[in-house]
Amino acid sequence: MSAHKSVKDLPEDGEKFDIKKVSKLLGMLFSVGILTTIACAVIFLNQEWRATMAYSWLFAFIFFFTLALGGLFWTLLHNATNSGWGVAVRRLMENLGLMLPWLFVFALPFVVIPDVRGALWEWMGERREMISEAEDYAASHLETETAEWEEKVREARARFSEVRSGIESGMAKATPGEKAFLQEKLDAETAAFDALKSEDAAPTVESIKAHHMKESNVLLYNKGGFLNMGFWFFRFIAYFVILTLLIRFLRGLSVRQDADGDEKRTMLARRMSCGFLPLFAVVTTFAVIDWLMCLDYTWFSTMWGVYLFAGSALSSMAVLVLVLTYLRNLGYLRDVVTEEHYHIMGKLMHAFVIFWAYISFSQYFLIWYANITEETRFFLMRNTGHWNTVSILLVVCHFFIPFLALLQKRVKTTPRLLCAVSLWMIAMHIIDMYWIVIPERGPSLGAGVVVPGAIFFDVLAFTAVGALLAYIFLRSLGKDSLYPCRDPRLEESINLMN
Amino acid sequence: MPNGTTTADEAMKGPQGVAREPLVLNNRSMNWITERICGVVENRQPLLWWVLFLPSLALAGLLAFCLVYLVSTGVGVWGNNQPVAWGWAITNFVFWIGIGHAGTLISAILFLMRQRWRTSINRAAEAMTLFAVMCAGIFPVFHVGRFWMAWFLAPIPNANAIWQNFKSPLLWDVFAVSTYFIVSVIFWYLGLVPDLATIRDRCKPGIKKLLYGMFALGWRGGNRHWRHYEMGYLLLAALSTPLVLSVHSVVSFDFATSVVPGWHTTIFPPYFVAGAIFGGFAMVLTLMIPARAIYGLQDLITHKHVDNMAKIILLTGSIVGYAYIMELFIAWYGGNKFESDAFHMRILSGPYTTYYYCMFFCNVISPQIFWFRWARHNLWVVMAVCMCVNAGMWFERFVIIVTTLARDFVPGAWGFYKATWVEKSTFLGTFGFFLMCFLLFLRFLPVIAVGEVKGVLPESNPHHGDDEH
Amino acid sequence: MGNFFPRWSNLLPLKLAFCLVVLGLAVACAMAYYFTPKYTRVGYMPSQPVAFDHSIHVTQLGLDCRYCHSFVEESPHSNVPTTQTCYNCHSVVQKDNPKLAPVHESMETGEPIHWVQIHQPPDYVFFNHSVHIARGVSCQRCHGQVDEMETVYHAEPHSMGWCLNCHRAPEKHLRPQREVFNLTWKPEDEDRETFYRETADLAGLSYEELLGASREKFGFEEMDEPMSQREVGGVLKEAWGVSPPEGCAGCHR
Amino acid sequence: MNGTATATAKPPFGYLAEFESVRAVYKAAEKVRDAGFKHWDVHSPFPIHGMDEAMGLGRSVLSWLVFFGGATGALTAFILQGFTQIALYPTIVQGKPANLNTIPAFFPVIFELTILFSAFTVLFGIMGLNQLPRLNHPLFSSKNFCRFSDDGFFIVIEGRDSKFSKEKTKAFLEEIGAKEVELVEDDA
Repeated sequence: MSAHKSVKDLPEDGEKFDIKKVSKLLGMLFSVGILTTIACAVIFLNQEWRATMAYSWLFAFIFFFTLALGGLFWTLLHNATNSGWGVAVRRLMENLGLMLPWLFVFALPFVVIPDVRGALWEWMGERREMISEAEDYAASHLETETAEWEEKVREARARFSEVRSGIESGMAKATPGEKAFLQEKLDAETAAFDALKSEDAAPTVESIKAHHMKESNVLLYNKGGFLNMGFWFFRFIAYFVILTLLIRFLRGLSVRQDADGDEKRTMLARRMSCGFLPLFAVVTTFAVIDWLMCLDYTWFSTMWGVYLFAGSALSSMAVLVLVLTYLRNLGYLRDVVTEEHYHIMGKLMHAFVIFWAYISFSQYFLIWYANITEETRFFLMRNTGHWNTVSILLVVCHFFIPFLALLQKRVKTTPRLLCAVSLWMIAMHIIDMYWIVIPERGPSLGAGVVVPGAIFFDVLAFTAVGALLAYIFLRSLGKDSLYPCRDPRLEESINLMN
Repeated sequence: MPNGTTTADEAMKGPQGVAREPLVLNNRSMNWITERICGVVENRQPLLWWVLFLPSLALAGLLAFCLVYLVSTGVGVWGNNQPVAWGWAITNFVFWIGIGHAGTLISAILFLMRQRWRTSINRAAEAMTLFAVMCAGIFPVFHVGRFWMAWFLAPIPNANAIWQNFKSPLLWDVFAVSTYFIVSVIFWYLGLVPDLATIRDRCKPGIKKLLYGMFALGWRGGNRHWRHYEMGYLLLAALSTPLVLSVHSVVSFDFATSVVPGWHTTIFPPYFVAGAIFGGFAMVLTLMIPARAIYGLQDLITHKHVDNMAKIILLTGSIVGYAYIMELFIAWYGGNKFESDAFHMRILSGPYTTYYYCMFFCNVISPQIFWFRWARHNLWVVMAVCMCVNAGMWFERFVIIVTTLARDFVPGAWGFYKATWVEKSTFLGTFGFFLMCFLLFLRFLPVIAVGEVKGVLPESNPHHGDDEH
Repeated sequence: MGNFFPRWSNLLPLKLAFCLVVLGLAVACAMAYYFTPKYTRVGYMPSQPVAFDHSIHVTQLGLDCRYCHSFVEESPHSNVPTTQTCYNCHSVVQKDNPKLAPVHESMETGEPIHWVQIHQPPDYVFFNHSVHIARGVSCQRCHGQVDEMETVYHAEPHSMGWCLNCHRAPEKHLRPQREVFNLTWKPEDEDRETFYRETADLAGLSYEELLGASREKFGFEEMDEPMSQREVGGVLKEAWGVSPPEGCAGCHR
Repeated sequence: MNGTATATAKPPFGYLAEFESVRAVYKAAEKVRDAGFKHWDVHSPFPIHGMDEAMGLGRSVLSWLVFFGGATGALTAFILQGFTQIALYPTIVQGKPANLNTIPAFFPVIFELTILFSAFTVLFGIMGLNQLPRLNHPLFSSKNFCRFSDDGFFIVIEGRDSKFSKEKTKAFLEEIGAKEVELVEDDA
């Protein structure tokens, strides 16, 4: 049992990460990142490889996006729950979240290059085709359809006058009861005829178009309110704007507190984080719906957002553990972070290992059990052939092995062991993301189950995004103190006892 | 940790700045805590106890009558029939099972998260859990019709040479609910042992001492015992946490594994769990706010507790809201005609649209008032929202079960369901039974975990005062 | 102040737990034996209004089952003979035997004899005698060695598990249809050639084909080796395409 | 209450020393540990954080017992379901085959039984490791001791400890800050 530590014993301005210490690593990351990015750009320029590369890029992008998203989530959660333990590591969470604005840069290929997004999200091309085809059809068929309609009205008029005269003659000798019945019949016939001949029923370009689109692809037509290019672009930008605002606001508060130590900033961060959480939930859900679920626009699952969130929180906690250990090995944060912090981070990882398993099992299980055609496609693709090996691997290695490992207290409190588990978790998250994105590639591009040789693209894209982001992340670590040095809860955090 | 003389009035105003609030107000001593909590059991009950107990007893009698009437006359006295074969019975089952989730949640999850404010409310919440699960169990057992055959659900060899269908969600339910009940009893009882010892040590020799002494197992509070006890308690908490999640997930499987529109959706398990916690916390507050006033426990169950629980209600209510919205979105987005029709029927054109709006208002809109501190600190507002939530969660189950069954695939098979007086009285009767059990619990067992509350006092830290020199 | 509980109370819980375990096991064993149809039904032997002796009528006199239970082949229910059936013989034979007094009385008054029903499936079970008879399930399989009974009693449990035993493995019980009413039939008595010639027709195969297939399956070499129940039942099951229902709806409709 | 005649022949159960506060009993426990006593215990109304280290006790073995209890539960459920659904009563319902490919459907029950068996192991594990229920104990004959469940903090050094001596131990307990030291006879 160690003695009570006081904040007074800590350096007043916190610890600053000296990036010169790691300049070699930074240089390496930068050069590797730039080289691989150029290689990726070259591939993107090649018409033939562009579509294949698009999937590689999405896989790389989404992996790092979920990590950064997790950084934001932990920051929000820490503030919102008024938590004390995590103050010492909160700056790391904020720094991880701060990668979100940068990720927009890496998302640019999806916005800028039409072929890239077209290859990934087939609904875009199909929708464009559907609309143009319907327009052509409407333009060429307006006359014939109008003629047909006029013919129909003519026929109906003849029939109607016949019916009317028949009814009227019948009325003359009808009993009052029969009269009422005949009147009713006449009214109905009149209404039907009026509806047919009214201006609204006349075929227009719009009505023919809509009808034709419905005929050619009812699913895509019905989803048009969500799956259309204008709204898609708007959402794409909105996600990044919102996420950037959230993380910059919270980190800004935190950094300003480093200077003045104002308690009110903690209170404000807490209040705002509570309000931000719903926003975060909505953005996360729809971002992954847009980018991953819509890889096949016919498939859907209400659990999708939660599933991605679970993996995101889990793997970003693993990243935090690794970064923390790295910094401690370099000599930082030694007085602030203890094994007790590792213990809690380990426990949170354990909780999210279980949560991830719970969510993914529920999603798989319900779809497997009900066995409805429109839902099973996703798992049919991934639970047959070689992808099934990956699926089973995920079950065993993403859940059972880390679950059993983290069951022991020793693993959670020993930084070395916890780092091993974290590395394992990140590897599994890579496989998880790969398993979500890549199986769609072969069938979508009409190249069988797997596009041969494409794995090199995947590795290349992953290296490019990873190296550059790591470079930016390490540099951003050096900007401010590595822990919120004037947070009123810092003393509580460094004296953490489990 | 600053701990001046915070009084209830000051606590009303909420925390000043970032300082941590004390969990026990007015600097109470350990002896005061023992006296106050054990006093509830040892002293004469206040008049209000009898005023509440007698009607509860009467309602419990009504429950017994309804069940006897049901069994003696036949299940036809309930309103369920084709196509709505589940009706109120299963609505009530899911409702009560949901209520029963907060207790173990408070005990287990908050314990794991080192949320020490749980100590003042966990005992009562666990007791509530048990009684709620008992109430829940009544419905499926009698719903099977020939309830004396209910033992067929147990996987034991019998002369029929057949086995249960382990692929059926209903059988999982049997396992989940009975496991949950047993584990909750163990958890509750284990927590009670040291407190029973406290009462035992205060009793004069006699029948009371005999009973409390027997159930206290001869507890002596030695650290060599506490060591295993604490580990066991921690393990039970760790086991109960996924158990709580699993129970309502399995209940949700009853619906979600089917292909019925409005039932089959992948978000059901976490959505049901959040809803259960939501409803359970509302019920805990509904019971504890009056109880703390009647027995003068304001220093132990403080505004901080109410405030925290209100926040959990806000959080879980919002998660439930998220699920409602996702369901609607995917029903539209998924493009399945039957699914979108089912939701169209729920919110626009079906016979039960009012229920949907009641549900949405009670569960999603009403808790949003808890964004404001004044609302969380006004007990009347808190009580009002809790009542809303209690009702809203019942509506939710009704909406899920009845609207879907009344309007499934083929219009020719559509129907309308109306509960009979027997169903309504049975449901009312379970409230009587529930309250009766709870009042008896207040009368005979320590309503707050005596030992655990002492453990959160500042002077219970062996290093308390180490710095002051 | 001394201890409230006496010293002997320390071991009491263990003793109680031990007793409870023993008691529980005893109750479980007792229920497993006494509360099952094996115990509650088997051996039920009510005394009938007329002391009808099956062993005399069947074994000594060689009456066929169907002489009295005449509709068993066509009907779901196996009928109990009317008084007239008895009178076919007993108007002449043993006319004055005092044991037959109720029969005479019944004949005079027209009031049927109140036979006590022994085998009675519950009303939620649909059991059809004719289909079982038609597919080679002998009377003796369900009712025991009635031909040797002086007073008929419940010989088999007739529990659901007992039904399922046969439904799950019918080959253990089937016999050629001509032998259904032969309560003393044994598979060893069966003549292989006759059996296969008959069964080949049922199976829609030629005699040689069926024999060849069976020889491979059941491994007999000489035609005059005695047949086993496995062989007889197995071949018949294939030939008839017997697949008894095992789901609930098979019997509980 | 009785036990006056035999008490002289038997060794005493031990000394019961009362302490003022949690802090005092914690400090005292560290000293008793350092003095090398084996058969002694700290009695308090609630578990004192860090007392295991102060007494020099290791981690409880209960977690291992529960791990194996849980594993037994999982195995039981797996065998029960596999055996009944695949071997004894294979019916094809819900469009699911009667073989091991149905294993996802067995997960809920496997999970529940794991928890159930673990919970029982916890309960009986605690009772077994602590040798409870034990309704009669020499300590209960001390009038003072019953305050352990209210606000009393006690250290008990038992007579069977090899380092125990009637005079020295009493002096030792008073030296480490006991408010009151009482000799408890093994009468009952």
